[in-house]
Amino acid sequence: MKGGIVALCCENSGWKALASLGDDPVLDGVEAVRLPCSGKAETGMMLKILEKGAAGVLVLGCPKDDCTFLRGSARAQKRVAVARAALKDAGVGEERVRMEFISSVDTPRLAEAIRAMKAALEAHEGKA
Amino acid sequence: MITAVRKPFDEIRDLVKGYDRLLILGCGTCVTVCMAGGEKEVGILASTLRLADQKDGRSREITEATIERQCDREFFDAVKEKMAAADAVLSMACGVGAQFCGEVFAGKAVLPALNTKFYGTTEGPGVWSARCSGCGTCVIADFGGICPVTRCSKSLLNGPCGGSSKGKCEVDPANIECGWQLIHDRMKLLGRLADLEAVQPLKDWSTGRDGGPGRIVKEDATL
Amino acid sequence: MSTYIVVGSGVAGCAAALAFAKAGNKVELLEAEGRIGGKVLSYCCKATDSCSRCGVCTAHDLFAQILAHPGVAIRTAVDLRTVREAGGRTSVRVGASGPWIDPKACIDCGRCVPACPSRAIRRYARGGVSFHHIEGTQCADAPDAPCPSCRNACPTGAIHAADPAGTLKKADGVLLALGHRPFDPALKPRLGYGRFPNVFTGAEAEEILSRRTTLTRADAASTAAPRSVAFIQCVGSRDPLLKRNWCSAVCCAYALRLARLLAHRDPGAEITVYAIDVQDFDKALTPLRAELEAKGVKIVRGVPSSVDSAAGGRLRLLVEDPKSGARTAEHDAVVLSVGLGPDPRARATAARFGLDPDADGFLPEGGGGVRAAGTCAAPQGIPGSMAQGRAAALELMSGRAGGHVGSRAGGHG
Amino acid sequence: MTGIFLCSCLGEVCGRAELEKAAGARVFPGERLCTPQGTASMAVSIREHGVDRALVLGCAAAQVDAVCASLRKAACLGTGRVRALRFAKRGNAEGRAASVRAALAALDLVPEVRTRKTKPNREVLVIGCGATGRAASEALASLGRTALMTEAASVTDIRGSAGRFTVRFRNVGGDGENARTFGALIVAAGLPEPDASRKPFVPGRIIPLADLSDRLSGLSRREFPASLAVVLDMEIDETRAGFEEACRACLDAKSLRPVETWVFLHDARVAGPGLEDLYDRAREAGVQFVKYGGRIRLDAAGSGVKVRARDTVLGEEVEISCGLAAVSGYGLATPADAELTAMLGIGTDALGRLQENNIRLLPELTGRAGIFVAGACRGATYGPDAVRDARNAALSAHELLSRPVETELSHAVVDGDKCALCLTCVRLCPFRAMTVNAEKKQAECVPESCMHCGLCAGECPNKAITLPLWSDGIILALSGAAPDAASVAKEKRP
Repeated sequence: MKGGIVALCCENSGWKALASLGDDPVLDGVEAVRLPCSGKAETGMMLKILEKGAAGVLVLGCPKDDCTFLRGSARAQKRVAVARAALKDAGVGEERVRMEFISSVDTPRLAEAIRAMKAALEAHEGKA
Repeated sequence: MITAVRKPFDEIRDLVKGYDRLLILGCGTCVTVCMAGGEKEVGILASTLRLADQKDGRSREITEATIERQCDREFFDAVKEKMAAADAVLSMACGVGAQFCGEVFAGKAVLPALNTKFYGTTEGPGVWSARCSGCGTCVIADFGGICPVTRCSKSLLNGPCGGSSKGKCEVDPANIECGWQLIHDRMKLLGRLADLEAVQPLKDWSTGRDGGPGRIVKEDATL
Repeated sequence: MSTYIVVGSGVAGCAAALAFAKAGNKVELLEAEGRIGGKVLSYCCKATDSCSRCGVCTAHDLFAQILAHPGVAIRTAVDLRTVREAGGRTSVRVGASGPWIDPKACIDCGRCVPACPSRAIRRYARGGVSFHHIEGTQCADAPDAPCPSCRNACPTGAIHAADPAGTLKKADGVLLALGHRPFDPALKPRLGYGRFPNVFTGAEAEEILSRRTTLTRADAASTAAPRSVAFIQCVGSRDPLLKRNWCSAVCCAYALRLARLLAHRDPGAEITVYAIDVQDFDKALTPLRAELEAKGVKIVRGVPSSVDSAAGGRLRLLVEDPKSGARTAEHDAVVLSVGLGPDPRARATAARFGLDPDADGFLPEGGGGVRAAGTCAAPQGIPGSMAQGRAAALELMSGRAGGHVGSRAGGHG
Repeated sequence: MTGIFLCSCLGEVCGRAELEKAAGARVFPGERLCTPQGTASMAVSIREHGVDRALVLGCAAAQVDAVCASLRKAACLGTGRVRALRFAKRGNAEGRAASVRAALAALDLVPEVRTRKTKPNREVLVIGCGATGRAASEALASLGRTALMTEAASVTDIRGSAGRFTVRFRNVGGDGENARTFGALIVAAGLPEPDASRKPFVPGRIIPLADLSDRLSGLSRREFPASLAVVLDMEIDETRAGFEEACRACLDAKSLRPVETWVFLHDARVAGPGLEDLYDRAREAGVQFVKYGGRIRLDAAGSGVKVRARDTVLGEEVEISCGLAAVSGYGLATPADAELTAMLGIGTDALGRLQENNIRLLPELTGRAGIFVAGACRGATYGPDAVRDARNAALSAHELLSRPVETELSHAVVDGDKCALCLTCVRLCPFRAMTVNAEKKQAECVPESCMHCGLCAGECPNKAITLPLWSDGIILALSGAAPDAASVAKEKRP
């Protein structure tokens, strides 16, 4: 997988779940960026990160009704949808941006989500 | 405000096919409010184009800028150098701004990125709907403050067409309220239902678009 | 500035300790086990894309606040030597039943793990909380043969030796948050727990799903998720015969939330909840039940009386159907939603503080300088226990100082 | 000047000279930097060398957040002025150097952040004079805090933020208004009574459950109904409160007169101390419980009331007729009153009651600091839960007001030139922190209400809003997307 995955993590959920993964090999090639809330992740930011050569952007937000800022992850979901539509338009494949709702204590599902994204990116790269 | 929506990406990509140095110019007023052409949308369109170029192996320089308004000459000064450096400008302003940009920079290829829609209002976050068609002779006073020309799909002035059901217009029952239902309810509310009996005279459409492109001169304001 | 003792570091105890500390008081948090946090550390997150409000993540945030707050001192592996009450103040001699690690001083560097000869040191890291703790049963340290290897390896002196004699602690108020003991389904052998590997208790299901994403035992042949799962409610609850005639309140909560999670993860799965009465454990119970119905989770009235083996390693449940008499249903896995009950050790500890349990064995909320909160006082969920812990802390702080604690405690908060 | 603190247990990150060259920073090697002694030694170096930005490089186990927090306090550096990076044993020098460069670029953009302390108003307003409101006032008094109780109807306007709310009331006489300021608000406004004249009620025949006991005690022997039906779970799932009320009402009725009684419900809600015993006592006294599924049909035909429903235990349709029927009002009446909700500016849950059903708010918090809710108005109708809510709300109000309200001035900043006043941020902010500054004709953030979540900055169509500690430049730098610090540092500092 050319370039790494940039994980835009809400500091209340994704960031803590990532921290508890410690140096699990699933985190190889994953660059974590800490945000106050997934609602701070903007569509333009996601596309710019991809432009700079990242293979994928994984936005990690709190599950609905678990968000410290009440609507953050719901906004992030909409912005990821716009980013995916833009990638589809550009013919670059929408799986390069993905949104996952992972709470701070759901370590196994985070590992599974990262594995799923890496597999999707490799599959896409095989095709492209 | 003037509302607009972005053109489909494939259409935009074809428009800018031949140009190697492209400036995407946003407008900070109406189209920002209706989320079509502000700095955020400029960033998204620019990144999408660059990603598409990367995929096609096409080298192209795409710069971004957003000015206050594209319908006033002086605001373009802020982007003079970027304009000069670009082969073409993809204007994310409404139709007014896109055309005026072409006038201010005569000889520069200016391409529209948006489809301008209507004079509208924000019904709620993310939802805009038309209120006026600029016919040049406002008649809403006779209809309780609701414009039949705009709100009725067939612009009927003397009563409904009868095709509405449950207050929705037959043209698009899901989204369009029947203009005349609105007028009826409002007039009833105002206790002026009887006034609708009056026959509306033939409308002089020449005051609007049908009278040719509009022009206003306010003598005291000319320098 | 008063001093409070909190016995038990589960969610109720920690919520009370934080409330005391935030009001400017000093808190001694005493935990009998080797690690703080209680049973919540083994519960899983039951969110799909939307949270089911179980409270496991907010519990971890609470533990993180406790670990960071200077006003709270924590002692684990605590053995209460003596308890005396005199003139409104309680003095407790606090011993340590074995070597213990202070989670506040532990910097999670892990040097003690290889140093321990009997591999007794574990690490817990989840939800923004991470610390090491000693597994008492595994540790080879003995009064006559002390083993200092982990203490010598620790760079920050976070590991303390066993302390049979104990040190004296005085407090203006005591909060007992002694927790509960889940019902042991061995007392209802016809439900097949222990006989069949694919019969889980609710607590086991939570523990498994907090480590893996599928409900399978660690040593199971295949890690594929069971296609058909049954939840049996009221196991050890509302059971006059076993003198457990109370509703444990949490089993409907975790069973329906786990059912929703399993149905979301495997839309093809057939999930059935056999219940008597679904309890109101969530503000949005009606939309939650509608969502379960939409996801194909069936809630069947009536609890199976027995679980036996069926072909292909599946399980056959005997269900009383009012119309046709008994009928059977087959599933790949069964979760026994065991309820909560009083912990006998808690009853002994409470007696030393002068609190006598009620007929069912739960502790009264108490009065004067000793209060009880959490699942030792009544069966309840995580948010409820936290709220009761804070409310009990308020009672102790206000009751103790006759109402003017507000200005004093707030003076230099 | 930026200081890079290299922990000894990390060994070689990448060439020390290479680090210093990369960012014009000074490298300070140190021993076990994640321990209190390590933090103290870093603080000393920071003071001695006038370091204003610190980057700590530690091993994978280092508690990144704790180290940053303690170093910030020890060396009194501003928020965001300390960053820490953890390096796993694996990982190549080139990757680590890139991460160090990214972190330094981000550090370079962090502005000076001041904090503002305001003395909070010490009085608390309790809206609602029911049992929950009284419990909250008593709890506040026991904490030595004065509380004013008022009815929701008399409140006309609420403005301000935590520590300083200005509330306007209708004068008692009804003419004119008066205003007072409070430090915190506890809302215990309960749920409105159902309208006994509208469906499904028929005056005298089908009445609200709450009126049942009074109505029965007022009847003579002749007027007393021979049979009585109580209906729960009609619109939404009942709570323990409704179940307890139904059982007690039937037992009371049987104590007055021999009367046949039914309770129609979806489930027996017994998850509370003593409720199982109450359920047993009711059944022993002869109350018949029918656990129905789906819709229930009541019609006041002739002199009696006909009740039809499907019994899920027997699996068949059941129809009875009784002299009097009582339906629980829970879920029938419109929930929290919209006007009060709008004034408070807080969210409601899926069933329209105060407080969004978000686990981080339970039990007494709302989206807005300084505004708490308790009891039935948020859906907690069961007595013991409501009292517990009240005590939690009182304690939270006390915690808020017992020390100065400290506001970190790293709130969202609106660039007036770019703001088109499209009001997106004002509508979106869950904490009502974004307002319109009429003089400056732009949106503006109220520092005390801002929770630094960045939703507004993420949504602004003209990117006019920046969160100083999380600007685009900092995020791009942290995501390794910015080639070098120089190009990013050029960005306009707010």
